[in-house]
Amino acid sequence: MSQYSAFGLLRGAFNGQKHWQPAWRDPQPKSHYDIIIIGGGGHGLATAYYLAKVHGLKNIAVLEKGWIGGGNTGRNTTIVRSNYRLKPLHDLFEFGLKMWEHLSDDLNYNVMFSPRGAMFLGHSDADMTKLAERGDAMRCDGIDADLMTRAEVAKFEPLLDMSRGARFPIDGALIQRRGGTARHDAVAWGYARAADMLGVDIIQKCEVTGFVRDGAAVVGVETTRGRIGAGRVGICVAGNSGHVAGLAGLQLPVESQTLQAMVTEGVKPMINSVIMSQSLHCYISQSDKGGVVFGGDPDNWPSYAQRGNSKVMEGAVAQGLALVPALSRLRMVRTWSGVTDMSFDGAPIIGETPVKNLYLNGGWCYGGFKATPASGWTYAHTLATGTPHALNAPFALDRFERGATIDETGSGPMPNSR
Amino acid sequence: MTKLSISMLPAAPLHAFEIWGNPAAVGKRFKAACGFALPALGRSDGTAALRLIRFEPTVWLVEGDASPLASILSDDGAVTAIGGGIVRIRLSGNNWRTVLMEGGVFDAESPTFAAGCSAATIIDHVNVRLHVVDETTCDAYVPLSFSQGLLHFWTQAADALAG
Amino acid sequence: MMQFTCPHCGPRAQAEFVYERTVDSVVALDAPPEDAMRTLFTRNNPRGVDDEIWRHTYGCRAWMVITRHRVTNEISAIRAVGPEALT
Amino acid sequence: MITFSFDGKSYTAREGDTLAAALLRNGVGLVGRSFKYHRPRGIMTAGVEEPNALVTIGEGGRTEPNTRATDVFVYEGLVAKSQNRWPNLSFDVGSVLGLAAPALSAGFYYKTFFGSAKKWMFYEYFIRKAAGLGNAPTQTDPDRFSQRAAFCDLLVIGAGPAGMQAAVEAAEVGKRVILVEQDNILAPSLLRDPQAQDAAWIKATAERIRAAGGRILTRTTASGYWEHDLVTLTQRIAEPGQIPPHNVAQCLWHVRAGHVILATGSIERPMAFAHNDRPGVMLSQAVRTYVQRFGVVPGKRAVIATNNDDAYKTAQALKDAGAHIVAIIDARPAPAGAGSGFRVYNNAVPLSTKGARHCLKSVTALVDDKTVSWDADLMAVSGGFTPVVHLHMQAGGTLDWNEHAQAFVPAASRQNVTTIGGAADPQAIFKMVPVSSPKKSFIDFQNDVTLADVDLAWAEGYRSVEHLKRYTTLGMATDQGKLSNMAALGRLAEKQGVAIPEAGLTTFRPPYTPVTMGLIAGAGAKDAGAHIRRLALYDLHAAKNPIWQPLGYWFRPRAYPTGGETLAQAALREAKAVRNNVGMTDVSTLAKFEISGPDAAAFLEIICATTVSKLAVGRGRYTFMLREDGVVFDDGTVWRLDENRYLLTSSTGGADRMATHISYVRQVLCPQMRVSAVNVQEHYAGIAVAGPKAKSVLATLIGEEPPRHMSTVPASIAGVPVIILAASYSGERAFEIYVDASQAEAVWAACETQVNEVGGALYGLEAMEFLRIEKGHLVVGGEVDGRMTPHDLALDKMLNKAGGYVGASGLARPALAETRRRQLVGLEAIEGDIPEGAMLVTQEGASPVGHVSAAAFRIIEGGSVALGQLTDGFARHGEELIATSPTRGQKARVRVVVPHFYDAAGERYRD
Repeated sequence: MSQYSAFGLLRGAFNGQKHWQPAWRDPQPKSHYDIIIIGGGGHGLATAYYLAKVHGLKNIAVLEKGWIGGGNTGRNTTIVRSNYRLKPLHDLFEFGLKMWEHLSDDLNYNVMFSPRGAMFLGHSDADMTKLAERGDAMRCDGIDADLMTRAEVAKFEPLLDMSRGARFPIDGALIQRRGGTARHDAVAWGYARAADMLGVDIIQKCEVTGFVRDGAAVVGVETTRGRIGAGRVGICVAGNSGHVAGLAGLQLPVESQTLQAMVTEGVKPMINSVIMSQSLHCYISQSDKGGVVFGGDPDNWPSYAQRGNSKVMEGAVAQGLALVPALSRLRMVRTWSGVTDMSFDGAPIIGETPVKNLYLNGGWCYGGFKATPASGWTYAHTLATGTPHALNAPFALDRFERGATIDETGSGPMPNSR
Repeated sequence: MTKLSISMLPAAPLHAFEIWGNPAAVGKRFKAACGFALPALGRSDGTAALRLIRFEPTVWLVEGDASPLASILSDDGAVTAIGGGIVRIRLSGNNWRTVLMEGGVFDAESPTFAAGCSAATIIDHVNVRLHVVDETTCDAYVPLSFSQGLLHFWTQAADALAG
Repeated sequence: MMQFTCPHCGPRAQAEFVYERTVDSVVALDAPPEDAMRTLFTRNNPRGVDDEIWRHTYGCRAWMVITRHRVTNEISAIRAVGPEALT
Repeated sequence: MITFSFDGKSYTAREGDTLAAALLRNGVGLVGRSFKYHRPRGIMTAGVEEPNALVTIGEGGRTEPNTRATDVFVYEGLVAKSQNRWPNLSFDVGSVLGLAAPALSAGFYYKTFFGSAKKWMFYEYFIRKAAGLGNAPTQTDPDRFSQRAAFCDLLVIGAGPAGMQAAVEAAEVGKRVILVEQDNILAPSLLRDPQAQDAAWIKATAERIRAAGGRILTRTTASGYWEHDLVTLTQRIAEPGQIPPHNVAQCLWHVRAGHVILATGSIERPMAFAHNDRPGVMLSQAVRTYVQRFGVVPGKRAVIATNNDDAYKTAQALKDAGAHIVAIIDARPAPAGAGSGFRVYNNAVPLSTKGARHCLKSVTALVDDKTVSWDADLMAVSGGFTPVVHLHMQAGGTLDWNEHAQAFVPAASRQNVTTIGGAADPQAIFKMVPVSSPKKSFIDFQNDVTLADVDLAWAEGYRSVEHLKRYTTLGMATDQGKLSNMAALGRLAEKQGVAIPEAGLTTFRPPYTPVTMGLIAGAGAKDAGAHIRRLALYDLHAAKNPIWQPLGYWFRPRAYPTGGETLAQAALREAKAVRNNVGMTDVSTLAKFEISGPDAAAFLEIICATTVSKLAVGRGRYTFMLREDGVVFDDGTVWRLDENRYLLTSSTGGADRMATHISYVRQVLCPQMRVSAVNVQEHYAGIAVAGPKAKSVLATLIGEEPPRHMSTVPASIAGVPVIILAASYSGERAFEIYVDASQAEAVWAACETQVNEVGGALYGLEAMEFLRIEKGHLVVGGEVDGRMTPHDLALDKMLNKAGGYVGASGLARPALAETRRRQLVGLEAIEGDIPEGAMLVTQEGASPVGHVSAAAFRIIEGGSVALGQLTDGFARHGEELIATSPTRGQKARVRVVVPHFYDAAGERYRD
């Protein structure tokens, strides 16, 4: 298979770009794999890649019910950061952020990771203290975080409303300069291509419809393309975790909710970084094509419909315009929605399940994209060795009933705000 | 079309009249004492001295002299003063219905929402309770803390619509 | 934005309602502790029909159970919850 | 005549012209540059599907970039500018990118620019500058955007003859009807193609609809079809860039309809051939629209390319307007087009165009396997018709394949929607396959996606239609793929060797056409929809010009500086007044609930984790509430006002959450209880009077002996009935006075007079924070952070031993009893001031073992003290730690102590 390079493109300029091969094969499923990953999103494909690359496993399949990267991997706001207050969270996401910094080279696929800064704005002294607390927690654990003054924020993002009379006046920000955005589709495609090169079978249009049990253990899956045996099975279908785990008779501490995002028509560069807020729930960045990407809160009620809600969208846009009034005359051109696993402490679940040979990676709420490399790495470790990696050990499924939740916002056991 | 007039009514004692049991018996006692029946949900009834507007399944908003109500309820309910937290805004004029559609989600333009009707809804993010006094008058019961903002919002909407 | 037929107020915009939790997550006050925590923390979460507790927070403030399909948003039933229904 | 300008040059237009019509009228053919290769582009369509003619309209805060020239009606003084070009439209340096096109194939950026992330950012800088289209305004929008609700029995979208007929019929049988048209006139297609109905019919029908109570909205686009037949309409009140009446530029309608009729028609398709993007190549119906509706003839020598009958009407219209029809290239075999009177070439498909100076010069076609060329300055193309099924699909409807029209048409829907007219039954066409070189055959004009890009994506394995779109960026431009979708599906089907319906289908999501962000935000753009809540006593505070502090949606006085004091100076003065004398503050925002009925105490013992039923009438106590998982989520006080009547207070920040929780427990968990729980947060304004002289101040105010600590009495101040609660948050003897908010001003004034009389002061939240930290009282959102149990906060001794409260089960979870939990501690500075929010570490460089949740100074003696959370903190009293804040470059050495720095024994509460 051809290595990707500028030289390859130049060569293509003289042959009509005819020398490129499919980025991944389209194999028939085998009768048995050592490990089956259910879900061909970024996390599942990354898991397969690290299983092959780091753990040397050869007989791996990724089963995707539709087309790879078609779920939440392709339906997010592409933000990458590790600026969490709680240690288990910032340790996991920081591990991932370090991987992002070399991911394009590692995969030989440009995932366009652009560390142009992820900023949380503060709108009061109380906000600034909370931001300092978060930054201090990160800095003490070796993660970059800096407070910015009002003047620094104004210089960094000139279109923010810096007026004192603003409803949410800007007093400063906490910036993680190593945070930024990446190209979401490229992450799925890059991992798929790299995993395929290492022999992983990526099987699209193959929906899992049930689990094959041998007593207490799972020994395979039923799919729309037949029964496939497996040594271990890893669920990796965030958004649909409840549904797939339900096929194995499991109930999860997860509720599926819709999270929508939107993008404006392309304009020349106006937003330099990723703008978030300590008091508001919207996040704004500008894509390389010039569209201003907007996200907000999830819909706050259960849904598997990949459709947005007008009122929720209006709320998110109102928040964005309160911060960046210059967006007023831009036009929203496209909306999309993902179905997210809202877990009951806002943190993911990666690890064993009560069913032998069955593992779970889910519960990512609306923070999964940025974790893709770390999620894949730790889940691969868990699946290959049968025990969690130190980084994902705190994210065990049984933590809720045990009382060891990792509740970043302290909002408790409801996936909505109460 | 007459221009809509939007104004705050003076503060008045308002009470929540809540029933938790024996509704039929309470209803009977109420009618005997007050001379009119407890209104159904979405309706009001009463006199200038005492008016009850029902916005909730078990709670009536009482406007006027609430002193006889506690004894009517006996052990089947309670009366609680709530008037300090509510501002009454009166919209009078022909197009109050049009103004209420601004920032709203409730069908105030429906012909069935007529005099003596009540409804609780959300307008411009504020929970608002509406009572149709007559075809050209609608009273809104608004939380005190949001009342200035809503008054401004309606005044602005009325001006734009009047044009 | 959906529309729910409130058992007390009739058809109203979803914006007047707040989703609170699923019926299967309601922990009775007298539930044994082990059951209580399992009930609180796990959900059926079906990709289909489920019973949900919503409140007409910006309307009549009443609580209700809405039976809804999570993909099509088809509402098959709404019933009132609370003290003895008053008419 | 209307005057407008384009790129600084002044032109005139006729009333009713779109900008596109006006530009064509003035002979302006070059209007824009494409996104990727900066290719010169003209006007292609006459509608919202326009991919090429994008301009920036308006000035200052009203600037609207990327406006389709076909979708703006010219008004006096309109200012339009071309975009995505430098230094000017006809000489654009960016067009050198076109030379590199062979290397810049679809997805090229995935295959290069490797190296570190910083290196990518270097390349990205240039890519970002080249991308985008227009410039966003930098000034604030001076206009407002309205959002309105509407309800109807029937909503008709599309006011063509079919839509108008449906609307009038329904209106006249008494239905509430709304009729919507995105153009600025009704039945615009009748101006393009005169039919049986005429202008008089339109006028009469519109009048009948209005007379029957129907509402007609023109210049209004149905942009979204949501759940349960909710449709959002975007109404242009003013044109882009135009100063609107009453400052309202647009209106967003949320229409809930009983039934929706879609009479949305269809969009003409282009054809794929080399250099099909050249200015001068237009869609056939668009050409006809310019000729018949606007009286503009876009060319003198026209070639028509078609696969259907409709384009012959264009030929006739052009001929009638004086243009010469050079040739009609008809893909259909003879005798199609015979007898039309034109020079028709059958079995003919376009191959390429040539041009000069951004104008069309000639067209080449393949006719029966032979190449034929004609000189022409206009090419009108009709590749068939794509029904506008967007709204039907947004509503969750499915589609059927119509083989005759080679198009998808609406099928079943789970919502109450019907499609009529051309959108349901498109014209038949002849199926044709592109034969020309794929490299310059554009299918997505704005994003410069060619057939070759589709082929490359296919070869590289991006074979699902979604992969194809994402890899090539097809359909991602501002025209949302209205012209490109079917061409791409056709090519994909060809590659797969299947019929189009088997190749796949993309989903349409809102919006149908791009929607202005300000309109989506509506009134919320100004304050994020988060209205400030105004205190009952706002005017009295404002008169003193305090420093305000946000708390949730409230703004409360933080301090009342006098004589040039800083915040810190004012707060310290105010706090000292409380410690030494007396202070008063506004506590109105606290959550308050009145709980009445025979079961009130039992109900409160479910809500509160402490006992309540033992309270005597007239007494109160501190209490706290747990979430169902056992974590503390709020605290406050509970007072027995009467035999069966209690007042419960809790935190301001948690007020709404607590109100919902109380209602949930009441209505869902305990429906049988005889209790009424009423939220009286806003009913009562609250005034706290605290300090050694508070008792004497109160005595003067109420004319009797004030209640002892944690007792309550009804009283009267300034003739107004009040409730006095003897409670303290500051650590001093203190009272909270609750009064009907509508009468609070008089009570506040009376209190202030008395406080001033004895030399006391007003105090704000900052002083309150100093006082409570020194005393060691908790605050929700600080020490009570949603992660701490009663044990962690040393509240466990107060738990109701009988259980039965919400959260009792949660507390039994095993991990909550394990060691290594964070626990509440006090911190005393040994060296330096303790930074609030700082991390607690055992030594430099170590991972934190806790943090500082609140920091202050001892009010009288000075010295930095703080409250914090520390792993196994209860067992670490006396230990030395470092409180470090790397983000602020601050640190302090601290000693772990008991979290009470002031009057731990509570002696100051005693009289």
